[in-house]
Amino acid sequence: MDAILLQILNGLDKGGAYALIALGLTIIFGTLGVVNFAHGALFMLGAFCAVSIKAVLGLQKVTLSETETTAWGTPLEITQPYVEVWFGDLGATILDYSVPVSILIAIPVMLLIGIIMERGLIRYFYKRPHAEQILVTFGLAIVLQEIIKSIFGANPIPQPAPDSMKGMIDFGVAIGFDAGNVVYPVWRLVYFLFSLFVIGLVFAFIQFTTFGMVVRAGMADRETVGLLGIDIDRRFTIVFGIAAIVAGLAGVMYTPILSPDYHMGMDFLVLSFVVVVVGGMGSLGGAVLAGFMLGILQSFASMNEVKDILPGIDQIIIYLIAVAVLLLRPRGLMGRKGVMEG
Amino acid sequence: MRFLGMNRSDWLLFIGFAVVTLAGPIIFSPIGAGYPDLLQKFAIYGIFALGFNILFGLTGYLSFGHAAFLGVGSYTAVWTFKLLTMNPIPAIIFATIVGGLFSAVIGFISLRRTGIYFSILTLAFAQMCYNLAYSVLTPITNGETGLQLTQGDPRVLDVAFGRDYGAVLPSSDLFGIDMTGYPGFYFCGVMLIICFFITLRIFRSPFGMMLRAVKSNQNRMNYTGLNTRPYALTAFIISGMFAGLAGGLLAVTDPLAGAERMQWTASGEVVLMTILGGAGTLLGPVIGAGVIKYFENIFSAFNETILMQAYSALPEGLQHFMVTLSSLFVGEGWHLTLGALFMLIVIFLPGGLMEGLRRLRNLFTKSSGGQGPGNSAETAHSATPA
Amino acid sequence: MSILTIVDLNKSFGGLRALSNVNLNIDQGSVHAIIGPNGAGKSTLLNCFVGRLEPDTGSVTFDGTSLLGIQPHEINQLGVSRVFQTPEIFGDLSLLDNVMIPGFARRDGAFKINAWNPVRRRGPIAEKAMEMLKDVGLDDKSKQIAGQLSRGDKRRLELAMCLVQDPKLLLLDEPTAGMARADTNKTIDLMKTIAGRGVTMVVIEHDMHVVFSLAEKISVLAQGTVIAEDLPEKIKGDPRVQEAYLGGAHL
Amino acid sequence: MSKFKMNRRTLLKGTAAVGVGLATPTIFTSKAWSAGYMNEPKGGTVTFGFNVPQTGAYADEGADELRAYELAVEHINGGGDGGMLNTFSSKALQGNGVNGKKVEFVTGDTQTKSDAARASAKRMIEKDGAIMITGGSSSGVAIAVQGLCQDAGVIFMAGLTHSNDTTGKDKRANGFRHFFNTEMSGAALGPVLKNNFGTDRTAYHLTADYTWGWSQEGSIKKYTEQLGWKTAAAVRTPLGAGDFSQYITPVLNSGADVLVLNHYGRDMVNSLTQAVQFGLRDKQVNGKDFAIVVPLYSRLMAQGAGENVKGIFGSTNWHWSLQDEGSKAFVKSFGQKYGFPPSQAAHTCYSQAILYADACQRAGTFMPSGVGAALEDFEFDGLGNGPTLYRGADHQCFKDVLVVKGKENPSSKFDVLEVVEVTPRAQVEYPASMLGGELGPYNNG
Repeated sequence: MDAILLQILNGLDKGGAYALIALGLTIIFGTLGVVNFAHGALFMLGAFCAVSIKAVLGLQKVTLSETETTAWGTPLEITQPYVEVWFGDLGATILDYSVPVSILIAIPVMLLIGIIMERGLIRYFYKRPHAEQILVTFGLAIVLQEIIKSIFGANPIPQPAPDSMKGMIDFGVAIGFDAGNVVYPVWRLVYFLFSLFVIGLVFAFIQFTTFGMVVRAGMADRETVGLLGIDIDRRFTIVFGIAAIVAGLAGVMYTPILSPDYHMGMDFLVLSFVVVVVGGMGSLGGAVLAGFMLGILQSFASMNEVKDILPGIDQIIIYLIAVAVLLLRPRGLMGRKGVMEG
Repeated sequence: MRFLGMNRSDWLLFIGFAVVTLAGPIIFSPIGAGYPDLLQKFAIYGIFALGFNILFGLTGYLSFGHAAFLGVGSYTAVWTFKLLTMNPIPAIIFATIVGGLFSAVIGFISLRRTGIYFSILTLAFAQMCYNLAYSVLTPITNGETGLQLTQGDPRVLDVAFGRDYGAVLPSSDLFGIDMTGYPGFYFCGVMLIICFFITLRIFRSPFGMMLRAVKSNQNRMNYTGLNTRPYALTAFIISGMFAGLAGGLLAVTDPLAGAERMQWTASGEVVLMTILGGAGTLLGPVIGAGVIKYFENIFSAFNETILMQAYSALPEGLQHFMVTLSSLFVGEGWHLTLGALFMLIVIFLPGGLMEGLRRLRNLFTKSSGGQGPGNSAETAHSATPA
Repeated sequence: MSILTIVDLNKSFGGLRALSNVNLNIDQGSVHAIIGPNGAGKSTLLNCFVGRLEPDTGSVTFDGTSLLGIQPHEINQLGVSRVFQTPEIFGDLSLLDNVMIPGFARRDGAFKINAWNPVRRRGPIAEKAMEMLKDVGLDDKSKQIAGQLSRGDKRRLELAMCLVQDPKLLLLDEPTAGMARADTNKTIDLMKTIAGRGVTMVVIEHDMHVVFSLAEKISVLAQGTVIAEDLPEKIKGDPRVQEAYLGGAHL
Repeated sequence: MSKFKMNRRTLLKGTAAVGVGLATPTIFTSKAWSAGYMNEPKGGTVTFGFNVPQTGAYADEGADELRAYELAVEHINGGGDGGMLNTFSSKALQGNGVNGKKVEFVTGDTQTKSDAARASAKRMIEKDGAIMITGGSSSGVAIAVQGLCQDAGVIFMAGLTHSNDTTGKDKRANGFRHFFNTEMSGAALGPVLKNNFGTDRTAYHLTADYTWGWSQEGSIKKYTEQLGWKTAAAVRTPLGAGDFSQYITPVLNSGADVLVLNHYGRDMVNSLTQAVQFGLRDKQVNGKDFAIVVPLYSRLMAQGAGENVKGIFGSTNWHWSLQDEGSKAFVKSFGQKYGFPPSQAAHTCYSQAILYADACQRAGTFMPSGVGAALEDFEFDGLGNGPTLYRGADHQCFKDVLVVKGKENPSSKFDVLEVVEVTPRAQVEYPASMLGGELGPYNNG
């Protein structure tokens, strides 16, 4: 019982990440009609926003030691972050909170990246065949990740959560289990709540604003919206920017769970596509539902009890579910007819 | 003029293709690609892409799981070597058949859906194959290490014919001709030529016309009395068999089969080869395969020392600058070049490299009446891939 | 003798009754028009003939075979061809290919792997296709890509694609909609020629000029039921028809 | 047999000639088909092939390997400060190249994929005329390339490969490994674990689901169970799983008090980071402090796990903080050239290049059988691991193994590990027959 509870919890934060990436992907599908293979790269760029911001905050004042030397004979460099030199303890706190702080900066940065991508490249591909969209965005994804690699290297870069969020919550005690049996890291809870918050924001935005109304209309029938005389180009740009922000924020907040490296976008790309398709192309609710569903089922499939009966099931569960869903429900859980079937 | 039902320009195309293929070692050596392994890869991935193009280029079904058939072909071939004989003929026959069987099963299920749903289904099947081959199926696939020959393999047919390889590990040989090096390339090259011939026949046949119709308008096909699913499935199986053959040939020239051959990135690679060269064209996929393999093997090999030599004529400061700049794109940065190339091609040449060639040709032959003489099959090629 | 018999056909979408108890007989060799105001169920009816929709109850019998529960391509192979309201053609193939494909479908059936011999540009199928293109006046464009044609030409191409199959029954869904008057007249002449060859035709049409130039019999559909079925001249004066079309205001 | 082989080669030449026709005269002058041995150097230079991952997850390790190789070539050719050549017990190399020939090198990208690695190695052999292939950062690739070099008839000097199979089940005559293996990791870690955690422990294994992971799991199980430890469970995790939480949470209630992470590279970084997040490092089970063990440490990768490595035990082949003369010379030479200390991957690759060059010099030839004979049962010292034996029976180096621990108070970002114990070579030796496999004869191409 406690094992199952734990796996549900595990599924929630994983599902949160899947849902956030898939959400942006499906918005782009639905409104712009673009298959964006660079969406994983946006997630990765978000994560590297956090890395860069920590690097900037952590810019160090270097003094050469007069007495000590390194193992290879040069004088030892003594370093101290400038924020600490300037602000003392406050600086140390800012550094400690670099991941949450990154969110504030990642929003404009990702919006800018999204706008540049859309204006500079994606908009020329609205009417092009899906295969060409895939190729060009895939090329872009490779270029972006290689640029990141040449700047930051290939190894993962640790991004610890703030000290105050490193601990765990003992859920079990609250509902009658022994202490220490059902625990959940604070940061993962933060991530889950954060993802709910962002999903809620996106939904509210699309549901309750006039801008969102156009987006919804666009997802229902792209042709007609073009005829309404609305400046659809500008709105598409903003839609892409929003999708970029959502993916980027998912990346920023995920860094304490998964040390970012340049390749992480590709790893999430395939998964998020599966999530989008299982949820139903162009369906926001479907993406979120499928994200959490796959996250939780993946967690269950990884339990020893399950693996004993079906060896290797944890490796293929996501794909197995995708196949089953697509065969039983041709357009995914909540997809509509005619979207992306051509 | 017709011979075997094919007109003169098709025969010229075919003979030209065969000559270029067989003369590969000379033609490609000035650009540093005239060594056996890369030539073999050109031929093998050419076959893979040709087959993929029959599915994607003609019917428009974008499969993201074709690497699975390549991998299955390789495993089959290595097992044939281990159990039966080191002769490559049975190995490639079995590889083609098993590739076909796998594609029949996966195709039958996946073709129940169209568009991106079809793509994701094929992707899911291929990823399952890959993940299982890497881990749980290790007794059959030897997992990460890859399936290799051992001295203790039974090789019953070789034993029956008194063939003894002694204490060394055998390599595949065609009645005494070792399938490594140039002979290996010629074996693959001949296979490529045969496959090209088959593809050419399919392209020009009523069947090929039906496949183009599948891509163009399935609704109309149905109301025209044609059953689209078996056409698409046949194309899927043919391309699966090509992939199986390519996988078998990989094992013939190098008897090792690794699981990563089946990963989605490998499936993506063949998609890129096809689109890069020009989906739906005859030559495009082979050219695309060559370009990508060339980048992978030659661009990745440039290191700083080589760059320093290349720019040695420049003054030292500029030399260092140029070396630093260039090294972003070669050596460990070869992926960057590849990514940028994809973008440039799609943005400026949506029909792939073949469209570039066509534009060049039109540039030089503007006076000769533009599009007039092209028959319908030719013009169908110029349609953008969807 | 009736070639297509429809008995008590019913079809609902959700709560909406699109067809209720439709009975219809199409005589062999006749040109039968189905008219009616927008939303009367004309296209729904046609869709039930070709397997695009499955009726809730009732029967559709063509030449002694029930058309219910079988695939569109099987229905076509029985000899039923259809021209759509928005032309369904192979947009990125040449006109000649567009017409040859139905030719192959007629010769080889629903599926045949005919992958070794090249398409013969001078064989019987190509010749017949050219003939059909000539009939619809598109023979000079046979090498063009079909997607580049004007809308009217696309409709004529689609007609050629149906005719090349020598259908027993030809279903036409607003064959002249959106055409200029001159084109419409050409189409009418063409269809008269076809009718002269003994092909049974069912035409759905809004343009009364077309209907009355062609039809030998007219059924009027309103709100999912056949309210009148008679010879053209009788239909013209039928008050029920005027009521259905004009809401009686004009009376 | 050798007679048949001769015949076969003649036949081969003949077919090649027929096949290519008159058009390719180069084929007859190509090194690949000349008599003697594969790629026998004819001019004043000899070419080494450095096959390292330049793209993919191990690209940083590959880059470090490449730096080490360039340094080694510089030293062999007499450039730089000579590095470990000065401390190396064999003084055969004179700083004028090898056998009077200047060393040149070509590079290639393994992509950490067997296929790509073999293609890259083949290019170096067929096109660039490489006499020896070296490098790599994973066992699958090492075994694949080793098999290729055996077939092609060149020597393979393995880079970073830790699986037993490289010099066990899949060993080849033409292949040599300087790096240690999972068996040695287990043997070295055993006593240290006993001293630190006692004999009454229950271990829970998380194992990367591929051959190296299983090999590592087997070795650690074997040596910890000898101590009296119990194994609660050994769970296989998919390679590149990213989020390991679903595998970590069952540990909480399993009753185990030690978690063994048989992961390497990114998997190690992620699983360790996440295990610490779930509080396992600070947990108490059965009145004992919970412990995490990472059997194979890589300093480069440990940096990726940041402060999470603190206090975590593991083993490593070499570490830059070692104070013997060889290590000091190497760190100085590398650090001055590149500005940071070398990784264990760099060290093993540097050593392999030096050992190969030295063996060629001593043998007076580059012929694989001759070089191999010079390497077999070669005893040396001064390359940073103490007195070392290149065992002839399986082409595996035997040397001291380092047991390390994540440092509590690192002085720099490179200073993440501290050496807890240097396990003497005698303690990690095992009979060559134990791991099976056959070397077979040398192939000279």
